[in-house]
Amino acid sequence: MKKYWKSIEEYETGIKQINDAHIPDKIQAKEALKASRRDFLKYFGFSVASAAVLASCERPVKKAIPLLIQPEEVRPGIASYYASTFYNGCEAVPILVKVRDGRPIKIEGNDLSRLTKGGTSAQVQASLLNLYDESRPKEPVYQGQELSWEQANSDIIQKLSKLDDDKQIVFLTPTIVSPSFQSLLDNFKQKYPNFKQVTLDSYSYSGIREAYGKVVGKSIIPFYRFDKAEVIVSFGADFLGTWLMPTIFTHQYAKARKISNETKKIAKHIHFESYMSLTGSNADERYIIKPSEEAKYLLSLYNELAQQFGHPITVKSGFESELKTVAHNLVKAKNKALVVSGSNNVDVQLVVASINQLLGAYGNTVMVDKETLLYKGKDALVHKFLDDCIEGKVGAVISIESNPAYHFPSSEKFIKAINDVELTVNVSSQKEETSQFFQYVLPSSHFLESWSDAEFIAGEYSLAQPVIRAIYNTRDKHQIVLDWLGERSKSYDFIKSFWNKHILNKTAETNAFRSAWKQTLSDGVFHSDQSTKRKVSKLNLDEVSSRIVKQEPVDGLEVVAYQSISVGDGKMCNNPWLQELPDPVSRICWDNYYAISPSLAKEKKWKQGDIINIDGIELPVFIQPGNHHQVISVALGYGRMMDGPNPEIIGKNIQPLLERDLVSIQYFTDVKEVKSVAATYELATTQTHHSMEGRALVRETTLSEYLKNPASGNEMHAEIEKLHTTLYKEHDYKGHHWAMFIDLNSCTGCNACVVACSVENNVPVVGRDEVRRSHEMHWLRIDRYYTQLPDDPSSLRVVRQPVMCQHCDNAPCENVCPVAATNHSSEGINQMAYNRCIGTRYCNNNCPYKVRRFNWYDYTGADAIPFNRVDATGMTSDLKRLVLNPDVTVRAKGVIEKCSFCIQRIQEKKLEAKKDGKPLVDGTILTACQQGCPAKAITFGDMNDENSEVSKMMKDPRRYHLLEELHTLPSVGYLTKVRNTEQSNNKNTQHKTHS
Amino acid sequence: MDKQFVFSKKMMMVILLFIIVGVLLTITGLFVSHVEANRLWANILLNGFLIVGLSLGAAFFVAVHIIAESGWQTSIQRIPEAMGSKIWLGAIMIIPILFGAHHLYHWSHTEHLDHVLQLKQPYLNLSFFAARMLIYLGGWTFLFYKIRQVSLMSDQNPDIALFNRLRLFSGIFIVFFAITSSTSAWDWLMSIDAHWFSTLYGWYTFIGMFVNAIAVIIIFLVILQKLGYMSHVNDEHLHDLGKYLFGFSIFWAYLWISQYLLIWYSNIPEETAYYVDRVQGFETLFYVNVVVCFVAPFFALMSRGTKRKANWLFYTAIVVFIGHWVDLYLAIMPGAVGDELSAIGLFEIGLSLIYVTVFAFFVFKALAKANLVPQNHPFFKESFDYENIK
Amino acid sequence: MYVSPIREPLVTGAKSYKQVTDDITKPMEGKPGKLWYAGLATALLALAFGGYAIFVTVWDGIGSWGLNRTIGWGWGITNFVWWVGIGHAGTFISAILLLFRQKWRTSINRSAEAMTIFAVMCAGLFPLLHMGRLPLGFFVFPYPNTRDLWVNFNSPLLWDVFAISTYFTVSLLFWYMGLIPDIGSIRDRLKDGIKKKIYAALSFGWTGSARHWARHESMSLILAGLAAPLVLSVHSIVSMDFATSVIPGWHTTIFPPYFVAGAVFSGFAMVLTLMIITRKALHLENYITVGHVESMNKVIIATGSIVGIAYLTELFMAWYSGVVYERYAFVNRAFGPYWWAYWIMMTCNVITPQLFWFKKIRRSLVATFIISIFVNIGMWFERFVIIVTSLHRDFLPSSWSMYSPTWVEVGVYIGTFGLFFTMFFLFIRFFPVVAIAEVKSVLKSSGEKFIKKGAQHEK
Amino acid sequence: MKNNKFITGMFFDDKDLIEAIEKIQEKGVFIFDVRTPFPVHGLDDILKYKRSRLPRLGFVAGVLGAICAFLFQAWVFTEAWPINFGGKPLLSVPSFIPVTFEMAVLFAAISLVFGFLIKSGIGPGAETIIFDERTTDDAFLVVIKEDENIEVKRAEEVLREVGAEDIKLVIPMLKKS
Repeated sequence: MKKYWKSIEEYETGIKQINDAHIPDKIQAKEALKASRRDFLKYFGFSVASAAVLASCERPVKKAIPLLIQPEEVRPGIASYYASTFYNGCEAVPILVKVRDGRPIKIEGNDLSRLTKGGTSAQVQASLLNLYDESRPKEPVYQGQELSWEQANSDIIQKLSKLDDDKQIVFLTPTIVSPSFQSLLDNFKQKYPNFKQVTLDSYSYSGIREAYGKVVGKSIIPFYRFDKAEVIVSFGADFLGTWLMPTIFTHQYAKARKISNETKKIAKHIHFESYMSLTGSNADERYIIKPSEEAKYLLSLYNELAQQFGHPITVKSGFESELKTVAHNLVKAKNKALVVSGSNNVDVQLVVASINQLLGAYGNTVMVDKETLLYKGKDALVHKFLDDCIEGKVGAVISIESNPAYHFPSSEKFIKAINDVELTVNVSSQKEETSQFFQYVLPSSHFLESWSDAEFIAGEYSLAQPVIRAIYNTRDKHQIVLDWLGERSKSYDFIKSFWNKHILNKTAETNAFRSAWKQTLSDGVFHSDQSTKRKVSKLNLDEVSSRIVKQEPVDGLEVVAYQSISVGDGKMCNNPWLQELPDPVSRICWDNYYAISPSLAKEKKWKQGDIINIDGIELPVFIQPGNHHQVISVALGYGRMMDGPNPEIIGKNIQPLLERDLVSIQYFTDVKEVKSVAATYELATTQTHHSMEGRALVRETTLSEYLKNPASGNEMHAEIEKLHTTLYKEHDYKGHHWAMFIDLNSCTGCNACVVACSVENNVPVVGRDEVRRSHEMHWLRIDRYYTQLPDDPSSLRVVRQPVMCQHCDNAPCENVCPVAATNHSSEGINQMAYNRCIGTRYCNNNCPYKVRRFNWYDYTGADAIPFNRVDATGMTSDLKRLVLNPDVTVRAKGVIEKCSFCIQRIQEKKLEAKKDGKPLVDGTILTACQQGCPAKAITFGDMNDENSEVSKMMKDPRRYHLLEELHTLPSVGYLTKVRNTEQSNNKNTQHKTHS
Repeated sequence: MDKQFVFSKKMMMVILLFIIVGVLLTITGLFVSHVEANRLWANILLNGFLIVGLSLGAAFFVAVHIIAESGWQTSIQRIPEAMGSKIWLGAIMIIPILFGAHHLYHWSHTEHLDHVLQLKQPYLNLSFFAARMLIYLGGWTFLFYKIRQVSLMSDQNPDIALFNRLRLFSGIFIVFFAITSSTSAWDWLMSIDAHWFSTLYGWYTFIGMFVNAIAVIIIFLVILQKLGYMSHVNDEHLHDLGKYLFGFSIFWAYLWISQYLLIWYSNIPEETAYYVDRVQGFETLFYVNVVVCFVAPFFALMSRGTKRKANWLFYTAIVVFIGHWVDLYLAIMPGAVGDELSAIGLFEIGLSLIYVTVFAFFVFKALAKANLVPQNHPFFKESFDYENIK
Repeated sequence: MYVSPIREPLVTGAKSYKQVTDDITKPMEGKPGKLWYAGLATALLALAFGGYAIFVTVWDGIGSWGLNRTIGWGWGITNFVWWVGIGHAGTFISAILLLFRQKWRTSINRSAEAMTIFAVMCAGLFPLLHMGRLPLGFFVFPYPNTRDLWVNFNSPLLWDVFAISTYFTVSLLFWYMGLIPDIGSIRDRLKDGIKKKIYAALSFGWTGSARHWARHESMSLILAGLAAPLVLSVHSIVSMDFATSVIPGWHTTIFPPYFVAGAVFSGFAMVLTLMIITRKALHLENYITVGHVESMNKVIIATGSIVGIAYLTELFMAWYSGVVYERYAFVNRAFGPYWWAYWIMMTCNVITPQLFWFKKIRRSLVATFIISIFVNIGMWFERFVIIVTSLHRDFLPSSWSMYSPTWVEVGVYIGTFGLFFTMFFLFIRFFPVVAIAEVKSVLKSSGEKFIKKGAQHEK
Repeated sequence: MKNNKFITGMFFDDKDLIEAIEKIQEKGVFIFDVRTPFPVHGLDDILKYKRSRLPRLGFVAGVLGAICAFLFQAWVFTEAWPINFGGKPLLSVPSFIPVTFEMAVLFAAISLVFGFLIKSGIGPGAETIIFDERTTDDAFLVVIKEDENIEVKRAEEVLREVGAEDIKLVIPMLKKS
C-alpha cells in the first residue's frame, strides 16, 4: 500500500511533484470518503498507522524543529512538541502541539510566551479536532466541479487579469495577524492596483478603533494591562470570556488577583453588565444595568471622577450618585485603575478613553504605544464594500476564511449582491455557508497544516509551523496567494525570508540568522520591545455627552447578543468538544437560548424550555439569575450546520436581530415583539441545582477579613482537622504522594481545563440527548453556584469550583468495588483498572463528589458487541480517532472511568527522571488541566516533598478539602476564594462545627 | 405446684449482709481511690439504668409472651412478673441523675454550646429531658402495674376475659415500650456523647437489657429451685430459657457488629469519635465486652445438654449479667467520665452490689406475694406438656 | 402433647390422616384446569417480554435504563432488594417459627419456601443485569486466575454474592429435604409409570423409617438453627450495600435489623397475597385457615410496626444529628421531588398495616388480600425511596439529578414476575403446596377433631 | 445372598402404634423398623435410638467453614496481593465477618444434608425397600425381621397379639442378588 502520509521534508519538494506523483492518494482520500467505514479504515487508518510509523522512522522534520525534545530521530511512541500559533480570527495564542507517531494529539500553551505563559482557552484546546473534521473542503471546486489546483489557480489568475480596471478585486478576510501574509497582500496590491482589502471581523471592535483614532490619531486598540490594575471597572466587557484576547487577559487578571503570603493584595473588580457573563460572575462587585443605559452610566462615571479629581465635568446623565463609590475606588487607585467597555459605540469608547485619561491609566494599565493587532475591521468599510457590491463596482471577491455568508452584518444582502460579482473565490479550511454562493471553493489547510506567523500585539511575534502533512488536498493560505502572484517560492521560504528581512533583521543566510531562525522556530515566539510613541490628546466630551444624554431611554425588553465561551463566533461550531462544553455560567451545552431573569420569567409566566419568538427568531427560554429584569441575552455563533452522523443545525443565528440600519453594529437591541410559542424544548444541561444549600463547599472570605485572619471563611477546616478521628491508621505513602491544589481565587471558570482533560484522556463526547439524560462524561467539571443574601437580589454572586476525582486516601468508592477494579496506588492515586471493571456503578453511588463517569453505551466503539455504538457526534469516525491519545485506554461500554491525575503524564516524567538518574523536580509533572489553565489556578505535585508547591499549599491557611468532614482525606485541595468586597455572602453558609 | 414462696428471715439476713458488704466496699472505694463527681454520677446512672433495664426487660418478656400466646413461659411467668413490677424501684434509682445532669450531660451546659448542640437544643434541654423521663418511668410503671394486677387477679378468678385484658394491657405496654425504649436510651445513654448519633442505638440498648433480664430470670429461677421452689420447672423449660439466652446473645452480637461494622466501615469522624474513645481508652474492656456477652454464652450454650443443666445455665447467666454490666459501663463512662478518671474499683463493685441486692430484695418480696405459678392461666397445662425437638 | 383449648384449630374439618393426603395431593392429579393454563401462559408471556428487555439491556448497554451519572442504581436494585425481601418469608416461617414452636407454620411453610426460592432467583437476576459488563460477571468469584487478582472482600456487593448464593443453596436444601417425604407420598399414590419413576427418583428413596425420621428431624432443627441467623444475615448484608456508604439516607446503623424486619414484612405480604388465592383455587381452606391468615397478619403488624419505628427513628436521628446533609436528605425525602414515593411508602407500610389491630380486619380475607398488596407496593417504594431519593440529591448540589425508568427497566421487572409465576404455576402443579407430613404431625394436637376431643376430655 | 424375610404389621393411629411397640418390646422381640407417615414423637426414645450425631457434624463443618473462609480472606488481603482499598487496613477483620459467617453456614448446611442422606442411605436414585405404600399415607408399620431369634410365625403371632392389622410377610427382591 502506498504511503499516504509524508514527512514534511517531502512537503518541501514541491506541490506539483506531489500532485503528480501521488494521484492515488487523492483517489484514496476520495474513495475513502465514499467507502464504508470499514473500508475507510482499511484504506486510511491502516495506511495512516503504518505510514506514521514509517514516516517517523525517517528524519522527518528539518525545518520544523521540535521544541522540547530534540532527539536524534523521532521514535514511535515518543511524543514531540512543535511550537505554533493558534489563530481563529478572534484571538491568537502561542501554542505547542504534541505529535505522536505523526499525529497531532494535543495542544498546549507555549510557556515561552510572556503574555500567556502557557495558558490556553477552551477553543485553543479544542481547535485540534477541526483538523480531523471530515466536512472540511477537500479539493478545489468550481461551480460544484472538482478541479486541480493548477487549473483553479490559472483560471482565477486569468479571470483576475481580465477584469475591468474600474472593478475592484476585494480580498475579504478576517483580521490578518500574520505580518508575512499581509506583506503578500501588499504585493498583490502592487500587481493589481484595483485590489482592495476588506477586513470582516466576526465580532466588531470598530468602536474602540474609531475612538482611538480621535484619541491618539490612529485607529488602534490599545494593549490593556489588567495585571497592572488595582481597580478594574468593566462595562460589559467580557474580558475573561470573549472580549479581545481573553486568554491573555485571564492570565493577567489571575496575576492581579493572586493572593499569597507574599502578596496580600488583589485587584478589585467592579463589573457593570446587563446579563450574567463569565467576567461578571467573577467580579467583586457587580451592577446590573440595561445595555442602553451603559453610555449614560459611563458618562456619569466620567463626571463623578472629574468632580473628584477637580476637573470640569460635562453634561450630567443622571447616574452620578449611584457611581460615587465606584468613582471613589477608581480615584483611590488613580493610574493603577483600568476602565474598559465592551461597547461597539464610538461615543461610549470615547468616554471610556477619557475616563482612563482622567485616571492617568495611559502608559500604566492602557498601553497605546503597544497596540493590539486584533480586530482590525472597520464597520464603515464593510458597509462601503457592500454598497460597492450592490452598485456593481466589485469585479472579484476573494474570501479567505471569513465566511461572509454567516458573519456579514447583513448577510442576506451580501448573498444577493455577490451573485452579480464576476469572480467569487472562497478559500476556506472549514465547511462554510459561503461556499455554496461562491464560484470557486479552494480548500486551505488547517492551521496545524500551515506555515504562518502572527503579530497580535505590536512586537509580540509567534510562528506557526505545520505539524502534519495536509490530510486533504489543501494548501496553506500563504501558498495560495503566492501561487496567484505567480511566485515560485514556497510559503516556508517566503516566511523565512520575510522574518529575516523584517523581524529578525539579520543578513540573509548568515550563521547568525540561521541560529536565530532555528531558535525562533524552536521557541515559537519572538518579541521586540520597540514601540511607537503615541500622544494621547485631551478630548472635549461635550458633543459626545450631549448625544448620549439625548438618547431616549428604552422602556421595554432588550436583547443582548454575546459570544459564548465554547462556540465563540461560531467558526468552531463543527466541534463536538466545544458543543458539549457546558457554558460556565448557564451550564448548558449544545444550544443557544434566550436567557432571562427569574423575575421576568415570573412576570411573563415563562418556564425554562418554553419557546418564545423574538422578532421572528424562536428559541427556548433559560432562566438566568443575574440578568437585568428587562434583558434577554442570547449567544451568537449558533445556527450553523453541525456535521456528523446526524447533521443538524445547532441553535439559531441571532445576528439578524442586530441588523439595524446603523453603520456600526451594536450587540444589543430593543425588542419589537415577543410571542410565546406553545412549545417547549429541553435544553441539555449538566447542572440543574444552583444553590450550595448552605453547605460549605466553596469557601470564601473578603479581603479585609483575610488580612485580619488568613483562615477566615475557612475556620471550620481547623476544627474538622482537630476532629479527624479514625478507627484505623492511615496508610504510609513512602515514595510520592500526589496532590493537587486549586486556587478558587484564580479560577475564572474559563473551561480550558475541561477541554484539555477531555482531549488528553480520550473522554467521549456523548451528544445532546445523552447530556439531557445526565450521561455526560467529562472527568472534570466546573461547578457553579449562586450565592445571595436573603432578600437582596443585588447581592447575587457566583462561585465556581472545578471538581474532578478527589483521589481520597479514604475513598468510599474503593471499598465497595466487588472485583477490586478501583483501588489506591502506593502513591496515593485512586486508580481504575478498566479491564477489570464490571460496571456495577457501586463506586459511583458511593462517591460523595459524583466524579465517576459510566459508559452507558458504546460511545467509543470499544465494545465487543457490533452494531450498538451510540455516537451522535461522529467522534468514532476513523479520522477523528486519530486524535486519541495512545497513552490512555479507550474505555468500553459498561465501564466506569474518571480522573486519573493524568497518570500517563506522571509515569512519563517519573521514567524520564529515572533514566536521567535525577530526582523528580517539583513542577515537572503537569496534569492536562493544569497545563491548559490560563490562570494557573491548578497546582500539582508531591506532598511528600517538603519543598513542593503543594506542600506549601498544605500549610496555607486558605487550604481546605471538599467535604472534608467526611474524612475521605482527598488529595485534591482547594484554597478559599477571597473577594475584594466589604460584604460577604459567606454568612449564608451554614458552618458545621463541633465543640 | 401450688407452693407459695416464703421470704424467710434467713434470706433477708443474707441479703442484708450483701447490702452491708456493698456499703462497706463503696465507702472503702471512696477512700481508696479519688472518686470525681462525674464518676459518682456516672455510677448512679449506670446502676439506675441497670435496674430499670432489668425490670423493663422482664416486663417486656412477660408482655410479649402474653401477646404471642406462648405456652411454655407460664411456668416461670411469676419471676419476670416480680422483676417487672419493680420498675418503680428502678425509677427511684435513676431519677436522681436529674440532679447530676451537669456532670453527665455535656449538652446541659447551655451557656457554651457549639453549633450542632445548639441545633439539638429543642430536644436536649433539661426540662424536656426531665419531662420525658417522668413519662417513660410513669408509663412503664403504670402499664406493668396493670398487667401484674390482672395476672394476680386471675389467680382467684378463672374467667378467660381476664386473659384478654392481660393481652390488651400487654399490647399497650409493648406499643408504648417500642417507642420509649429507644427514646429513653437516646436520652439517658446516647446523649452522654452529645454529638454522636446512631439510629441503631435504641434497639441495641433494648436487646442488651432484654438479654440481661433473661439472664437474671434464669438466676432467680435457679436460686428458687435451690431453695426448693419451682420444682415444676423441668428440663424443657430450662432448655427454652437456655435457647433464649443463647439466641438473644447472638442477636445482641448481631446488633453490636451491625453498629460497629457500619461505623468502622464509613469511618466518618462524627461517628467514629464514639468508638475511638472506647477502643483507645478502654481497649481491654471493649473486647472483653464482646467475649463475655457473645462468645461465652455462644459456646457455653451451643449444645443441647448444657442448656438443660441448671448449674451450667446459672453460671453462664451470671457471666452474661456481668457482660452487660460492662456493656453499660462502656456506654456511660467514656463519655461521662473519660478514660483517665474512670476505673472499675471497689466503689463501682460496691455500689452495684447495693443496687442489685436491693433489687433482689424487692423481687423476692414480690415473689412472696403470689403463688409461684399463675393459676387459671389458659396455657397453664400446656406449659407442662411439651418437648423440645432433639 | 397438650394444647390449650383456647387455641384455634390449625386444621379444620375434622380431617383424618388419609384425608390430609388426599386433599393436598388432589390438585396434582387429573388434568390441570383452564385457569392454570391461562395463568401459565400469561406468566410465560411476561417472561418473554422480560427476556427481550434483558436482551436490550445487555446488547445496547445500561444506557437503555433511566440511570445517570448521579443515580447509579434505580429500578434494578430496587427490584433486587424487593425480591430478596420477599424471599425472606419462606425461610423465616420454616426456620424461626420452627424454633419458636409456632405450629401454624406447617400449613404454609412449603409454599412460602417455594416462593422464597423463586423470589431469590428473580432477585439474583438484577445484580447480574445491572452490571455494565455482564459477560465478565464471573469476576466476582474468587477463582485463581492468571492475573493473581482476587476479589475485594471489603465490598458489600461481594458479601451479597456469598450471602445470596448461600441463602439460595440453604433454602433450596431445606425446602427439598422437607419435600422428600411428601414426594414419597405422591410416589406411593401413583401407579407404575414414568411419572412414578420420576417421583421415585425425586423422593430419594424415602421410606418413612423411624430412624430416618429421627435424623430428619434433627437435621431440620439444626438447619433451622442455621437458617435463622442466615435469614437475618442476608437482608442485613443487602442493607449494607447501602449502609456502608457515606451517602446521607444510606449510611445509617439501623439498616440491618430494619431491613430484615422489612423483608419479613414484605415476604409475609406476598405469601398472603398468593396463599389467599391458592387456598381458594386448590380448595385448601381446611388447611390454610382464617386462623393462619390471622397469625400471619399478626406478624405483619409486628414487622410493619418495627419498620414504622425505624422510619421515625431515622427521621428523628437525621434531625438530631445536626448534620446538614442528613437533615436535607430526609426533608428531601418527604418534601422533595419524590415526595409522592415517600408518602406512598408511609401510607402503605406504616398506616395500612395498623388496620390489623382490629380483629375483624385481621380475619377478613378480602381486607387481608388488599392490605397485603398495599404492603407489597409500599415495600417496593421503600427501596425506591432509599435508593433513588438518597442518591438523587446527595452532597454536592451541582450533581443533583432526577431519575425515571425506561420501558426496558419496567420490562425486566415484568419479566421477573413472569419468571416467578411460571415457577409458581409449575410448582403447584407438580408438588404439594402444603407440607403433608408436617400437617399430619400436628393434626392430633391442633386438628379440629382432636382439640374438641381434648377440651371435652378436660371438662 | 439370601433374601431376608420381613414380617410387617399395620396400625392406623400413632397412639396405638406406640402402645403396640412397647408391648412387642416387652416380649423381647426386636423391632427391625417402624415406618410412619410423619415423625411420631417419642418413638425414637421407645425404640432406644441413639441421638443423632448430625448436630456435631454440622458444628464441625461450620467451624471449619468459618476458619477456611477467614484464613482465605486474610491470605488474599495480606499475602497474595495486598491492596489498599479506601485506606482500610489490609487485615480488615470486620469486613471479613460477613463472608466468614456465610461460609460457616454453607459448610454446615451442606454437610448436614449430605450427612443425613448418606447416613440414611437415601439419595438420588437410591434403592430402598418400601414395605407398604400406605405408610406414606396414613399407615404405621412395624417391621420385624426374621432371624435366629424369631421365626416368621412367631413374629406374626406377636403382631397379631398387639392388635396389628394386615400382617404380611415381605420378601423384597433385591435386583443385584
